[in-house]
Amino acid sequence: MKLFEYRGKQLFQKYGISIPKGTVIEYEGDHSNLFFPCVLKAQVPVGGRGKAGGIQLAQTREVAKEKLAGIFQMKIGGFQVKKVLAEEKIGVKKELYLSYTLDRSRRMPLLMMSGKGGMDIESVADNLIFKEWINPLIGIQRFHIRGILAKLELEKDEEKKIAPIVLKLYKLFREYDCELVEINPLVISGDEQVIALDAKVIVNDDALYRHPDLVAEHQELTMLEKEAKEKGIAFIQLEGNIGVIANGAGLTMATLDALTHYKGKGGVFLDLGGTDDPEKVKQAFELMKKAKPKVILLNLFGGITKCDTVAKGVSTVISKEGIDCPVISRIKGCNEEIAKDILKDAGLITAGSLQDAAKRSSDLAGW
Amino acid sequence: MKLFEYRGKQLFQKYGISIPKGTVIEYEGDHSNLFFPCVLKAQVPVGGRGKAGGIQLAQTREVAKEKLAGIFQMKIGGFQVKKVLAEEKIGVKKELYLSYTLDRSRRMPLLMMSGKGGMDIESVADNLIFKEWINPLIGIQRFHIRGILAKLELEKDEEKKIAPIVLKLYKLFREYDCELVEINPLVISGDEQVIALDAKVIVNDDALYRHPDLVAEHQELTMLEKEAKEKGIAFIQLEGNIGVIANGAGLTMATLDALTHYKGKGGVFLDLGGTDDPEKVKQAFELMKKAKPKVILLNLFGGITKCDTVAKGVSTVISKEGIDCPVISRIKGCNEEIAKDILKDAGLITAGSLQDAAKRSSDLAGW
Amino acid sequence: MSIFVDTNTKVVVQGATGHQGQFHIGEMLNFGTKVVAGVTPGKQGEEVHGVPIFNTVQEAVMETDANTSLVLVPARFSKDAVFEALDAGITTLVVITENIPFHDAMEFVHYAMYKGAVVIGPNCPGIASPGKKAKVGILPSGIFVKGHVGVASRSGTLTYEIVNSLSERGIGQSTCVGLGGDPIIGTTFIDALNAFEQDTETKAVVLVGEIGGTAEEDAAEHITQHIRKPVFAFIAGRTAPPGKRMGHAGAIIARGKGTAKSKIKAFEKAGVKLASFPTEIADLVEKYG
Amino acid sequence: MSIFVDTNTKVVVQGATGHQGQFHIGEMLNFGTKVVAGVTPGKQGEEVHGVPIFNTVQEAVMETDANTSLVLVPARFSKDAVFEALDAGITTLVVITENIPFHDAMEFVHYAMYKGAVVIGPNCPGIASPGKKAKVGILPSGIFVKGHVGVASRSGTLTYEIVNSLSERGIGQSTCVGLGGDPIIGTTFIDALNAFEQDTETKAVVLVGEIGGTAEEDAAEHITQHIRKPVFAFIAGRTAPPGKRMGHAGAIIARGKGTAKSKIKAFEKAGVKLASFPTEIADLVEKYG
Repeated sequence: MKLFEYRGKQLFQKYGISIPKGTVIEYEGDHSNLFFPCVLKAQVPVGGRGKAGGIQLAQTREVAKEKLAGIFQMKIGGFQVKKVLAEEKIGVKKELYLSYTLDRSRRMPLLMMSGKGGMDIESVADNLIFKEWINPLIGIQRFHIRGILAKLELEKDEEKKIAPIVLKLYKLFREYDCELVEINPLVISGDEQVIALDAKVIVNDDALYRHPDLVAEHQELTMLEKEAKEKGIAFIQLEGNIGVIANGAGLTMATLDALTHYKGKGGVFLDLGGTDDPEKVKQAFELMKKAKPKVILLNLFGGITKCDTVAKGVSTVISKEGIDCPVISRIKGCNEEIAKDILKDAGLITAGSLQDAAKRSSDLAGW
Repeated sequence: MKLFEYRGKQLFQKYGISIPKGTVIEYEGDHSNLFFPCVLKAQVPVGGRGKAGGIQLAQTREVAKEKLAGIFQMKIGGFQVKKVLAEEKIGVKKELYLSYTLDRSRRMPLLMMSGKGGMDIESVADNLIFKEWINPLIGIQRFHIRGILAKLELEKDEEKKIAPIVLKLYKLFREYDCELVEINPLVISGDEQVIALDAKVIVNDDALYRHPDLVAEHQELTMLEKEAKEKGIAFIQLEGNIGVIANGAGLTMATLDALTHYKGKGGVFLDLGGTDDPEKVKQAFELMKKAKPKVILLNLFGGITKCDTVAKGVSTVISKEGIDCPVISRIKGCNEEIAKDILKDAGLITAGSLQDAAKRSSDLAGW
Repeated sequence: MSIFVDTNTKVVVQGATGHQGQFHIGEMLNFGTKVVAGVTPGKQGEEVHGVPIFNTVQEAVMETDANTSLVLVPARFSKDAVFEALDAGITTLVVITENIPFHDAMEFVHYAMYKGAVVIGPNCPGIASPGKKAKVGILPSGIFVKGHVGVASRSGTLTYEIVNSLSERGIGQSTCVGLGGDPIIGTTFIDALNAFEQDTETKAVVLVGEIGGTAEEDAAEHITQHIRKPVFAFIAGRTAPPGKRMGHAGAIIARGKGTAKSKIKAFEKAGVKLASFPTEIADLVEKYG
Repeated sequence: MSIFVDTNTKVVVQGATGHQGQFHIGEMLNFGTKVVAGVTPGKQGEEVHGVPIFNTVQEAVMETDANTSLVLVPARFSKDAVFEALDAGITTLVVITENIPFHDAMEFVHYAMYKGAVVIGPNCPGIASPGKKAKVGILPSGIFVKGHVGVASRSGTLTYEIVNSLSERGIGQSTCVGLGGDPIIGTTFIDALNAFEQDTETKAVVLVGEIGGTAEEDAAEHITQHIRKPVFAFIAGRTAPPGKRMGHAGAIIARGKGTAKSKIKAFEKAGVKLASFPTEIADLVEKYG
């Protein structure tokens, strides 16, 4: 779960990492706590808001009102701005980059720092990004911090002030089960304070149960994706118009890929996973219908999930509610024949192979 | 550092481990907080106080006054009673044993539990003591607790109440850098509470700097041993009358052993360690004089510690303050000849071998 | 031979008495696997399909000499279960459970290294060697045929599909190992490749990859340097947009890393033959010989 | 051969620029040891006896291929120093520092196992192999003579005395290793015995034990089962009373365990020849041949 900047900063504060003085504006007319000058920052779960005009400076209340009105109108990366963070303006002496992520290859937290803060880290040259791997059996140690800070060519005094931040951020990262915590930029201010100007915090969804203080918000999801998440269904909305249902994430992805091969474009990714519960299949299919795809492609390989279970779930929905788009199915594996019969009875088109099914779906969708 | 029972119980309380209601009596006339009936427990840093009469029940204030007067007169295991813990009497349903120690062979904390609480654990049959080793890389886990409790044949309900105590005691053990924490007995009371009736806590001296809340008291040391500790000298008072000074713990022990071989008896163990500082040698020798041995045996093997440095330190003290007991020395290694000359000038007897020195010291001490 | 499991494999199932545990103990026994024990705290003395249940893994190991554990316990108890198995001396662990917090997985993966043990998973379907009649996991038994192709995969069903199409063509498998769909897994493509390279029974290797992370890129580099056997691959997720988790926690293009394009390019450079559709793997292997 | 150190040993000294560090770098160089680097944070670019100083062990290892570390840093920084060395790829560590908290030592000893590294100490004088001109530690150089007796000891000076008396009789040493006087140490008598048993240069082993713990009893049992070379021993502390720490943190009879009597009995049962006085070891070895 990606936290909004202001929520991430609340966690920073909890761990003793300094942040700019600020206030969260919940709606356009909420000006009471404003101070001037201030920086108005749109709270959206995506990057690039600066370029999109989501960050603006206001010197007076007049200007702030006008700018807030504008920002609350914005959609950035597809997300309507619903909250704005107003912060004091910090005089910047140096900008640094500081983050912890997971290194999947080494199976360890990775600490990264750079003297080039304030820009997209992917655009910073590799030799200007310094790395320390934190073995999970020992956690962060003084030598990690000492080692990475020595490479940043800071003043001794700056090192002393930054070292505790590096330590505290690791604690936050570990204790809140984060996938990512990033401060970009971490600034040394004109008056020699070390302040986190931005906050990017992504908490591992699977560990949210350990953090009841974090209300699951999932700002980055669409309405249907949120509904699916609540129901425990892997459901993702994409740009295209063909809805794909399959069992297993890999198989679902492979089905989407097959569509692309035939110039079709997936609009929904719906993975039934390992369920063999007709009720869950029914819920999933209903969700698919709500996404209003032009064609639905059902691709099953039956194992633990039996083909007929899925077929029954699908046909129940169709017979009850009808369906206003063609459904192409490709069925293989456990109880394949029973399933095919059920689906034929429900009026579905059955294809012989994934290639065949993908081609027909793409043609029907007419992309 | 061995904590007094009442101090250990304060730590238990801090970690949420229930203890009997109680009050510490600082001197004989300190009756104001007493309640009745109560158990009066002499606070001494050694075991066996029960047999010595250091634990007594008082039903009334009258009786308590009388018994307190008695207890404050006691010396138990050589230690004058200076504090008494008065506690409520707990109705006991079951007595258990629970401890964490260091397993030196496996280099891990060892959790031990037994259904035979309340007696000296060394007298409990091995097959009634259950063990779990806690790997320091992972710390205590649920499975350790589940595993050991399953063997104790407790009621499900009792298991549920005891499990958190096992966890909390580990936390105390680890966070306070303990060598030992022991609850014997841990009782299930008549009203189904789990209560620590006793507390034995030994904190690793070398980690005391991490625990500023624990004032170094070292109740188990003699006055001279405390003085030595403050000066950073390894000094131990023993039962005999020969003072042994050597450099290195192993060599000092071996010197004591050699005395025993010749029917002598060591009265002081003084290890100069790896010092090559004449001032420290002087302090050590002064300390030795304060212990008033009948004979002093000085055994040196010079390496990093040079023989002449020690010789100089010793002769300085003797020439300044004199010495009222014979000093036998045996010198070997780096700058041996210079050292022998210095010591001969100071009137010391030099022996050719450890055996020779030990024999002559033992004869002089006339044990 | 085979990899990670063989005729000496003796399985203890952690989480044996639940619905999933009972079902898969039966399936594994039918496959021929030596399932020797189950563990469910408080159920010592019970049996599942004749397999004795113990309170602790330690007791199970002492009584049955189990050396391999199948972990089916819920996510929030999995770290504890893996630690328990490792401390009890289990040397191969197959962790089926999904939704295990990543930090938990990192800890137990490294603790397993300390113990010199192999962890397969988490969030994986397990491992099966048809020739050795050893299946530790939840893979459907019917799809396997004994043979000489080694399969290592980050996905489940997709792999069944591929294995099934191999079997339908008469191309049998030495061992099929599901590595798991999480970002943090114990056994990687590189580990599986090394094992297959050593395995005299394996003549060719099929890798089933997907978007997310750099496991395929790492594997490609490793293949160039250390693997002499032919390698075939399929990569799922060519059309996945960045920032979306495609069903698996590990299948996500994050911060510009983990695209199918980069993986395909790396494999091509390493001489790995790539399939465009899952069942095309069988065509490629057949053509190869 | 020799144990734990040899002609390939390249030493980095952690805590190189302090008084102790400077002195012992000189002594080790004089012994012939390849001291290739020192580490003191903030002193990169300096030199001690011509040995370059680095900020971190990682940089030292990258620049000099150091494989062995001598840890001389103060007790409260030692755990960090050991972790740093292990993560930098150091495979043999000699920890001289005393007064390291036991829990710190337990953690780094097990982390070293995870890394497959050898830790000698803490609270030890180090290790010396006169034949290989390799000394890592603070043992006095002058006492050693090249030869075939392996010495492993829990004490410092007492060992110098014993080694010196061997040398005076013309009995040389293959390797002399001080294991340390703490209750928690990385390399035990058993580890040293196994290494000496494998070492073709070692013909006999001398163990110098003391009261506290059961290291000698464990060793005795191990000797009976696995060690074919003759073993000689001296045990210090026969007259130590229970509950007193005899100078070393590890030399304490606690809870009825660790008496000299029990150790002597165990060694006698294992056929180990015991000396009553330190220098008597030389008599016993000489008599043996």
